[in-house]
Amino acid sequence: MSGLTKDEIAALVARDIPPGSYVNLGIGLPTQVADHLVDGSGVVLHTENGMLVMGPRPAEGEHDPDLTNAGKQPVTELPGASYFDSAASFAMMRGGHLDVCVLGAFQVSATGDLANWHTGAADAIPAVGGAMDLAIGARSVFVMMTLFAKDGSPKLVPECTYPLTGVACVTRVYSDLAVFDLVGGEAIVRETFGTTYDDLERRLDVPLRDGTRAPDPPHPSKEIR
Amino acid sequence: MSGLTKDEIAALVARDIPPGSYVNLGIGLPTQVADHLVDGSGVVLHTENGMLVMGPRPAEGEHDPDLTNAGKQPVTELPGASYFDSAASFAMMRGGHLDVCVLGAFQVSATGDLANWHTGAADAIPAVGGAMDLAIGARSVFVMMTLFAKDGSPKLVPECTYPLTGVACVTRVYSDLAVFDLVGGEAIVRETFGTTYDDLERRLDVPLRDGTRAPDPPHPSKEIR
Amino acid sequence: MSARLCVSPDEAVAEVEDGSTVLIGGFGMAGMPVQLIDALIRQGATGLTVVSNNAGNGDTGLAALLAKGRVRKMICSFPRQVDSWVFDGLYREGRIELELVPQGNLAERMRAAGAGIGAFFTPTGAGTPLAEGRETREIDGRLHVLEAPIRGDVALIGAHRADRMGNIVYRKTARNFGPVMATAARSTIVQVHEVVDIGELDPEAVVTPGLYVDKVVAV
Amino acid sequence: MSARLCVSPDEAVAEVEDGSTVLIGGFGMAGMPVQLIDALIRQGATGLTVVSNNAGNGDTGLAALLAKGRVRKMICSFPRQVDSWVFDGLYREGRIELELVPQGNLAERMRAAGAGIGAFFTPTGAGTPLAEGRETREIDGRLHVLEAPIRGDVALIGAHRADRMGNIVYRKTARNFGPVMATAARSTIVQVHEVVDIGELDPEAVVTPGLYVDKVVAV
Repeated sequence: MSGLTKDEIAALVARDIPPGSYVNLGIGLPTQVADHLVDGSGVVLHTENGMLVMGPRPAEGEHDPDLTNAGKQPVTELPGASYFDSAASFAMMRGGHLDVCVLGAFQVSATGDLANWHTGAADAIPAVGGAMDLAIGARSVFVMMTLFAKDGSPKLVPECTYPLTGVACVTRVYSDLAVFDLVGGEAIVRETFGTTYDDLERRLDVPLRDGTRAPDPPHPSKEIR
Repeated sequence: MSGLTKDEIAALVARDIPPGSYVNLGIGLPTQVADHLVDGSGVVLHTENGMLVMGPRPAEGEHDPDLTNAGKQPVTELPGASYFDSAASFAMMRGGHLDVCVLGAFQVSATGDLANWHTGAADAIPAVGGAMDLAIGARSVFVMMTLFAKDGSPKLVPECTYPLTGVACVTRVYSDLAVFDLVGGEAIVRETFGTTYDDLERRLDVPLRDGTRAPDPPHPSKEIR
Repeated sequence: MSARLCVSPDEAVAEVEDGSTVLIGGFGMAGMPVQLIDALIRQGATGLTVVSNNAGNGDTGLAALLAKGRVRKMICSFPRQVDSWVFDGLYREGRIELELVPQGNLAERMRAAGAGIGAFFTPTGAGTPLAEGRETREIDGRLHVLEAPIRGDVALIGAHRADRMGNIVYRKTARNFGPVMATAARSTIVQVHEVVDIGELDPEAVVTPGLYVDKVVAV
Repeated sequence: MSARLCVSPDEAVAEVEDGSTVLIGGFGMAGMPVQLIDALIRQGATGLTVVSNNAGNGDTGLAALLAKGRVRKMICSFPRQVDSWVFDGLYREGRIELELVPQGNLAERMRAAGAGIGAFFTPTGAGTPLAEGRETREIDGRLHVLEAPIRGDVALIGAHRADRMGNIVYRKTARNFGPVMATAARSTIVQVHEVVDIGELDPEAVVTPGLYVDKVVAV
């Protein structure tokens, strides 16, 4: 039994982003989703440091220090781009204008609570960035994570034990072993990888429902405005 | 005994605006102040429909329908101009970034309350525009008005009887008969025109103080931030 | 979702429903989306609440919509103008409701709707009849009034140029309420003088990014 | 009042006082006003509260100011980075206070300061430790937190070009916090790559009007 690699998870997320969507990819793992977006899908990338229609990493030697993504990595500008200040950028996010954001997570609860900014460890230096704004703002919040931590404990949980990023905000979880839609306090298993619904039910302590035989996974989203 | 004409009041206001100030001139009478601003004073005009460094009325036949002042009259653009939307324009006003605004008034109270948007008459169609934002936002709020209404009643009053525009916001009143600084509930008479302090004291029902022998009138302003 | 290029103002406004709240840009005639309003008149939606700085000038644009009796309520800052006879007549006859809002609150309340602000405290209007009945609070020694967002079902905006992604630039003081209304409506429809190819607008000078724009039509 | 053109960063920061709240632009190094910060280090002001998105990178700019022990408190959203060793060390030794603010609240609280908003309700952070102790309210079925403005005594901003009136344009994502910080400080100081004559900036593309700018210096 083996699940998806991180890159395969990223490909899955990219597949499920509707054409023409405005999307923010969180720093770290979610950034990899960009590599799998098909040309011509019309998916537009937003970066919270103030840009729409962000392009890929520049060629070697063509780094512009004034053009970075939220992870401070060099990026490029595609035709149709626009720049704006941080207040305008976050107004966009907080006002519900992004179709999808993709975030990493330490834990997600079955009710959609997200914990991804702080382990709560006493000596950790806390840093939140734009995670709380994305969590409450985007119409659909997708989480990418491994389903189990290194110590074997599940990361999809009845209630988060790590400090929260947002309450009832995650709509879908992409993991190495399964894709879950979070609806009404239940985790609906949409697809499994190298495992089965029954196995997941044994290993997870959250209300599960078997949705693997449903046709096309819908794209759940909060109605923000 | 004869006081100043409206144009002479406008000239007086223009004289007292410190060089380099950012200024908003209200619609109607205050607009005339612009005609008396000396070239090279560096006074910059703001119009709340979204422009700084506004210039005078264009030459005949050069009207641009996309370039008007707050009174919807055609204006021009001077070098150094900038355009912005209404939210940004009012943020400027409300955030205390204008040095001076000049407004007309139906009544001003000795404590600086302003009434200039509505007579309260039952059949009047009320219209407020940006008056309430300017009243509370500009560092110095100058009022231009005749000191007495057509029926002979004073317009500088103990308490406004017309609906208010703003509370304790007017810092100075320019009238045909005198200039008043409003400080701590008193009206300090700075200059008189065709009348005397004693005469004003007889005709007005507000706490007056004689400041006509003070040297240079200072420029009172609220500390907004 | 990406903006759609429409062939006519009529196509652009086809989905406006009766009873909608319609945000209409413009300060007087500068920035007024006249062709979209004319199409809305032909389309027939009625019982509308219109949010706009003024309440129409002369007999065209917003004034023409009012004259057809399609507007139940105006939310605006400055209805009374030298040429606002259509509104004046309806108001005096009690045939239209008026909510008068200080211009800065009008702009800021729509910004709040677009920016996900639930409510905000402002000193504008404190102690005046326009704040009557509203929650107040003293902050830093100054009386503030709590103001709520104004959301639109539709925004109709007059702008200068768009590219095919819906990025928008305006011209001079015709910009006014366009950018903030574009953020505050569920569906934003923009008429422009010209649609240009993607890449022709300066990314540093785009005022309304395409993200806020649902439909664009050249007039 | 009109902006003043300074001959050096040292002249520009000469009046910063001990104990000031200093807003410092930049997202990482993009938009970081390094020359102004270096001048501030030479000037010597101490006991500062610094508001900036990050808490310094490497050993230059904000990190150098921190290393000198001039900063009592950081208000920021993302102090922990791969190269934030100066801040990390001070924090672990308990030699600097940290107020962590979600990045959108950081921007919006400064906007509120600049725009005369007394306080605002936002859903960001509701139900999380960063909203602990704050007033909350349910609006339209959603929990909101009341947030207060963040004002600066001084703002130090890195931008691209200025004209002699202090109108400012930025470059690409180096714009970030500059425009909002310019509105939120009593004194706004901007370093630019180039000062141009009045009239050379496109009035449609000015991002920070000169009204917000007190001092400009070319570096």
